[in-house]
Amino acid sequence: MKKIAIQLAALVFALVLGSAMLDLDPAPVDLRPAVAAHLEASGVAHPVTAVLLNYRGYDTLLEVAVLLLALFAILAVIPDSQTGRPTPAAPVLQTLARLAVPLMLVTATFLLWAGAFRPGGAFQAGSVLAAALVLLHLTGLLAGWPQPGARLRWGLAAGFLVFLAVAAALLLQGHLLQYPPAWAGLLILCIEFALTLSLGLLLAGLFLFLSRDTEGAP
Amino acid sequence: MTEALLDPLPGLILLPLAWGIAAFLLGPGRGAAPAIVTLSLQFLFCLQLTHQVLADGPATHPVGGWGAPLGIDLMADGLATAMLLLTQAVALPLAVYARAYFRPGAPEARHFWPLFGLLLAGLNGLFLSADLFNVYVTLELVGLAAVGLVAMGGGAGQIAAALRYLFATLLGSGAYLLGVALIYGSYGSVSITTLEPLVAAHAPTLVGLAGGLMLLGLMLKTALFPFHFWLPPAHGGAAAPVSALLSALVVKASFYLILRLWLGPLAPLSALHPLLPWLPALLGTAAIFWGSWKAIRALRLKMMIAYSTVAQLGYLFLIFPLLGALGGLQAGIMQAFAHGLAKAAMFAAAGVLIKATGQDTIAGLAGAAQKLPLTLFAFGLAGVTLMGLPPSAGFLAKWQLIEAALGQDCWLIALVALAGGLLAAVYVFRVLRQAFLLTAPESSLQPVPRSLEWAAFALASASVLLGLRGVELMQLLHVGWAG
Amino acid sequence: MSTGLLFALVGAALFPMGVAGLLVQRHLLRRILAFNLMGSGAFLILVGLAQRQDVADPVPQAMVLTGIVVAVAATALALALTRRLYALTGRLELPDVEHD
Amino acid sequence: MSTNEALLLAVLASSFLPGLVIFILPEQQVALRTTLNLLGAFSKLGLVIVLLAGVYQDQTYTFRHVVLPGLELALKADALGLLFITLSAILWLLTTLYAIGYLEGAPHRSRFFGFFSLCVTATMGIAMAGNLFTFFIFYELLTLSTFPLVVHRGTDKAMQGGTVYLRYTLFGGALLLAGIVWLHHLLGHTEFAHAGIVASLGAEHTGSLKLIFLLLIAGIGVKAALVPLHGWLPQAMVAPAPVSALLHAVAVVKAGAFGIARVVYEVYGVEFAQSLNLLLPLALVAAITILWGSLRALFQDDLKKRLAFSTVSQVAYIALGLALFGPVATVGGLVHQGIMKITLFFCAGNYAETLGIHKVSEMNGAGRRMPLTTLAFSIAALGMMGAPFTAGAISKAWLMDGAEAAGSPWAVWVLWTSSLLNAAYFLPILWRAWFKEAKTWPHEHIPARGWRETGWLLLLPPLLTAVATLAAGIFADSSISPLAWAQLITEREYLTRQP
Repeated sequence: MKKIAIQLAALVFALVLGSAMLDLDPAPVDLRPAVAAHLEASGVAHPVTAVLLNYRGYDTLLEVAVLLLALFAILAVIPDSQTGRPTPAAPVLQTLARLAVPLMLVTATFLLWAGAFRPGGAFQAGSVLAAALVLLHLTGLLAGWPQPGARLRWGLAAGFLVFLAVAAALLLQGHLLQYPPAWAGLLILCIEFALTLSLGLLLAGLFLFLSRDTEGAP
Repeated sequence: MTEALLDPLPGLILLPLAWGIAAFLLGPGRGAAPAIVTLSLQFLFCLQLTHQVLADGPATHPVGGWGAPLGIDLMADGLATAMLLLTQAVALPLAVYARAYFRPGAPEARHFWPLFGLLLAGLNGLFLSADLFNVYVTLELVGLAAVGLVAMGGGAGQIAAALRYLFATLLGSGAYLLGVALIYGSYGSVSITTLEPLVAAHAPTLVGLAGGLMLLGLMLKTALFPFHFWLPPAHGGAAAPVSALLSALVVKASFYLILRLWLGPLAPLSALHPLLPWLPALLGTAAIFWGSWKAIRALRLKMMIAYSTVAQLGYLFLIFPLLGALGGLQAGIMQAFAHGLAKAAMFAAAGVLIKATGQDTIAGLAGAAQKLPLTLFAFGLAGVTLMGLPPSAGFLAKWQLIEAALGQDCWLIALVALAGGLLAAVYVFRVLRQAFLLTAPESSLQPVPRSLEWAAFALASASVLLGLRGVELMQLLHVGWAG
Repeated sequence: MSTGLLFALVGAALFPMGVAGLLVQRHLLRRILAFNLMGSGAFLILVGLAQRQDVADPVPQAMVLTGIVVAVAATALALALTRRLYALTGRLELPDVEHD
Repeated sequence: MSTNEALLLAVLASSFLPGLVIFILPEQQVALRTTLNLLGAFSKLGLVIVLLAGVYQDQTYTFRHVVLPGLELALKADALGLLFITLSAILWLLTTLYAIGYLEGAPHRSRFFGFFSLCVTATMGIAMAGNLFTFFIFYELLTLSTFPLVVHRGTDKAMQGGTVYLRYTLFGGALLLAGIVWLHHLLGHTEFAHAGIVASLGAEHTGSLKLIFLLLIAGIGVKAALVPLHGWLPQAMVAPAPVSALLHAVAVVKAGAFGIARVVYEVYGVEFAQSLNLLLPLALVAAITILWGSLRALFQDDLKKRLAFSTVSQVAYIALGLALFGPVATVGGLVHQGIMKITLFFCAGNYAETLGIHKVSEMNGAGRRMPLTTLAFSIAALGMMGAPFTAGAISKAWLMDGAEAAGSPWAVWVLWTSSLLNAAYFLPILWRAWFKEAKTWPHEHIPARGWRETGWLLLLPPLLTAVATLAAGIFADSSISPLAWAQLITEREYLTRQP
């Protein structure tokens, strides 16, 4: 009964929402001209990247913090378990993985570099990096991670640290994350590079830290 | 040049991010000292900001130097500054408390400090943000940090509570996000200052829908009755410092947003129908009675306090029909301060009692209370604030609420406020009377660090002392008040 | 009808489905999926509605990228907690709220 | 801050600060605790004497502190307040001595004396409050700090008594708060002023003002134990004797009576209250309380309960006087009754502590075993009946005169009836104590030593107050008697408005 009521309400809501969308005037504010006008000064050629790392770079800073936060929360929950290496996969798969990983690294580098002027960037590059690590793990070539040691912690935090340091240092310009146009490109590249590494580790970590957790019910 | 480094607006966001991440780098269980030092600095920043806002009016900081609507603005008016002040004032003593509470190397506290740091960054960022989408990111930062803190203990009950909390908070922020999407679609901007005149000029149905979604989502996150189901297990089940943080601050963050939207961009919508403001007030009333009733019936101490939070949050929503005048807002914020400080103190005191006796039942306190007079005193003072008895911030809040209600001919609200105070007395005295019962001297009490007791006491005293001097806080709320 | 608006309408269908799923389903994995459905709906609306004249707008696109990462983080946390709960209790459902 | 402002705060601090320190003192620190207690009590008495001298020379003492915009904490020392302050300060000193003797070796003494000091602070605050807001703050503080004393023993019965006490007082507090905020909303302030402050409001507020009066009197009436709000007082008698003596005979109930005085004289003003027809109902309630309390006292076997119902009845004398005949009769009564009632409670405590006597029926022969205590008891009891040469005679005479002058013969009738009832419930006690044969006592704790029938700390306070009872009666004409001070109050503040 309750189920049906909820589903009915959802349906009604969808219809109301959809019909309200249909009679909508054009938006009074259009940010596209502003985005284009300042693209020169933003340090990157691709508008989405410009929004992501310059105009609304503050959002991105906090978003990386959210990702780190999820990792902290996961680390806080998982127990210290001892088992390490997963069962190795079939040799064919392992060979394929060994072949794929270098290619993925190249792809990640390309995506990072491409972000400045076409779709791509740190997040995409980082995900490919993470996928490579997960692939290695699934084929039994990389052990699941225990609670991180100092080196891994620095690796996980590096991207955020660089971002935070740049943001703080740019306060000297007068405002948080206010890139000087001349330096914007270089600084954003630095941030993206560090972010790619850390995001790769972070996203992989979301998988690999969990893989040690005991399976099944006690 | 260096002046910019001392600007409190970005400072209040960067500092907690920095110490949060530093704590992570230092390793599991570490990071208390940098946290406490930096928190003191944040507190000073806050005082400076208060001074600045009182002297020069609202402060803004365009991040990236772009300015809204292209960039994101940070903005501190009186309301935001007040919330920041409350946040740092509660967080600092709780940091001292948590440092003593978690044994070094305790597995359940491995990542408390990083989570705490990011939680505070999220809260400060949320209060300062003048951009609806940025608010969404801070909202998630706060929500996920809170869930992580609840889950931190690692027990099955805590994990289940954390999951329930997670789903609730995700549903809430999802509804909020959809609202933001609809608003961006309608107006092409998410900057609060840009939106205000636009909504006033023209609000299509879709915006009304957006407003409803955002408010509903935020009410779920504030645990307003009947959306409170997730709160008691989460707040009642977490470690004491965590419960204190969540009850005192986290639920206030989404309440603040409701207020900010209601008074800001959604003001033209909330004025559409005279009965609209009565809806939150009605739910608030129900929350007061239901929460108090459950608190009166609770067997476990922390459950009792958690249900009391449900009830006390109800008062915050009583002010909505009164927001036509500044008095209503002042009453609400005074109540937020009173409850924030007192509830933090009460959870802290409960943590001491539970640590000492090793059990979490109200009946089991009888022996402990007599051995820990300072803690009991802190609990009592916090209780005085919750009951709204003088002298305390809770009393001033009740006074202001009743007076604002009488001023606008809302008799019912005055009656509810009075009745709620009496109900609070019932559950507070249920605990306090344990202290006076005749019991065999309990010898098996665990020793507790003194700093735990003093931190609880400091918070409780603050909630009482604010009741003797609320002028500055009230003046602060004048700044940026549009009505 | 423009492609953008079509996206938005699909979003308008997905979001309520996600919400209903979150409320109705009891299996935790289904609820996590439902949450992602809900998120996707919101993202589609965010991008689609802004581009209903079929001119690309980079601002909502960037916002959605941010939103996706946030959703990934939340999903990861939810999955981790679900696994933990399963390891501890052997169940993939939340217990009923205890009435204490 | 001027000296005059500081003096008011010092009066509060002289009990508040020792109280705080005593809370954190370990139980075994008897000497230090006693020193602090006495230091506080003596310094308060000293400060009060300075205040008295100042007020006599027409100095003004005020202290103001802004709490919220438009809301001020205000303290002042006027003649009316000082009467109450002086009474409380003196009786606090005596009761502290008594309590030190009474609680020797009992558990939780730090807690006891800590809250005891807070109570006194709250009482002082009530007496010095300059507006209703301040009055309410201290009024609720008194509720909060007396609860731990009522339940001090921790028995089930004590807990029950405490719960009943809280139920009445917190509910009363809520009514009072509603009335005060309402008034503040109408007027913008709640300052006490000699002619009252509400008369300036227009006729359209008459209905509201009547309702506010009801709320205020009902709220304060709980503490003044007006029927039907008196139910807590007999229940609260489970408290240790010093608590019953100071708090339930003096501080709490008199705070209620004092509050009624402030509301009638300084918020509404007698004439205005009269014009709203508010005083006659108050007088009727008071009259009912007088008779009901006396009647119930007649049937109590428990000694403290009999005294409690007697208190219910006696406090209403003050309310009756306030409503009908102006301050002298009533204000003097505040002091006289306080002294006599505390004597009775001290003595009741002595009987219980020394011989284990809790009931009237166990009193046979107590006078021979404890002659000094019984002598003090007899003096106070006779005073209560209004016997000549006691303070009670003076109060009653003034009340009767007032009743005649006010043209309320029914009030005279009420007063006579009550006197007869007083005699009916006190005389049997005296008869049993002096003239009946002794049997064995329920539980003898303290053996007689030489002329001393009990510990000297227990014996001294009732003897002193009994002497004071006589002195106030015999030297009523002297310039330092309570009565003289009451006349001063009248001359200064109410002369123009005396009916």
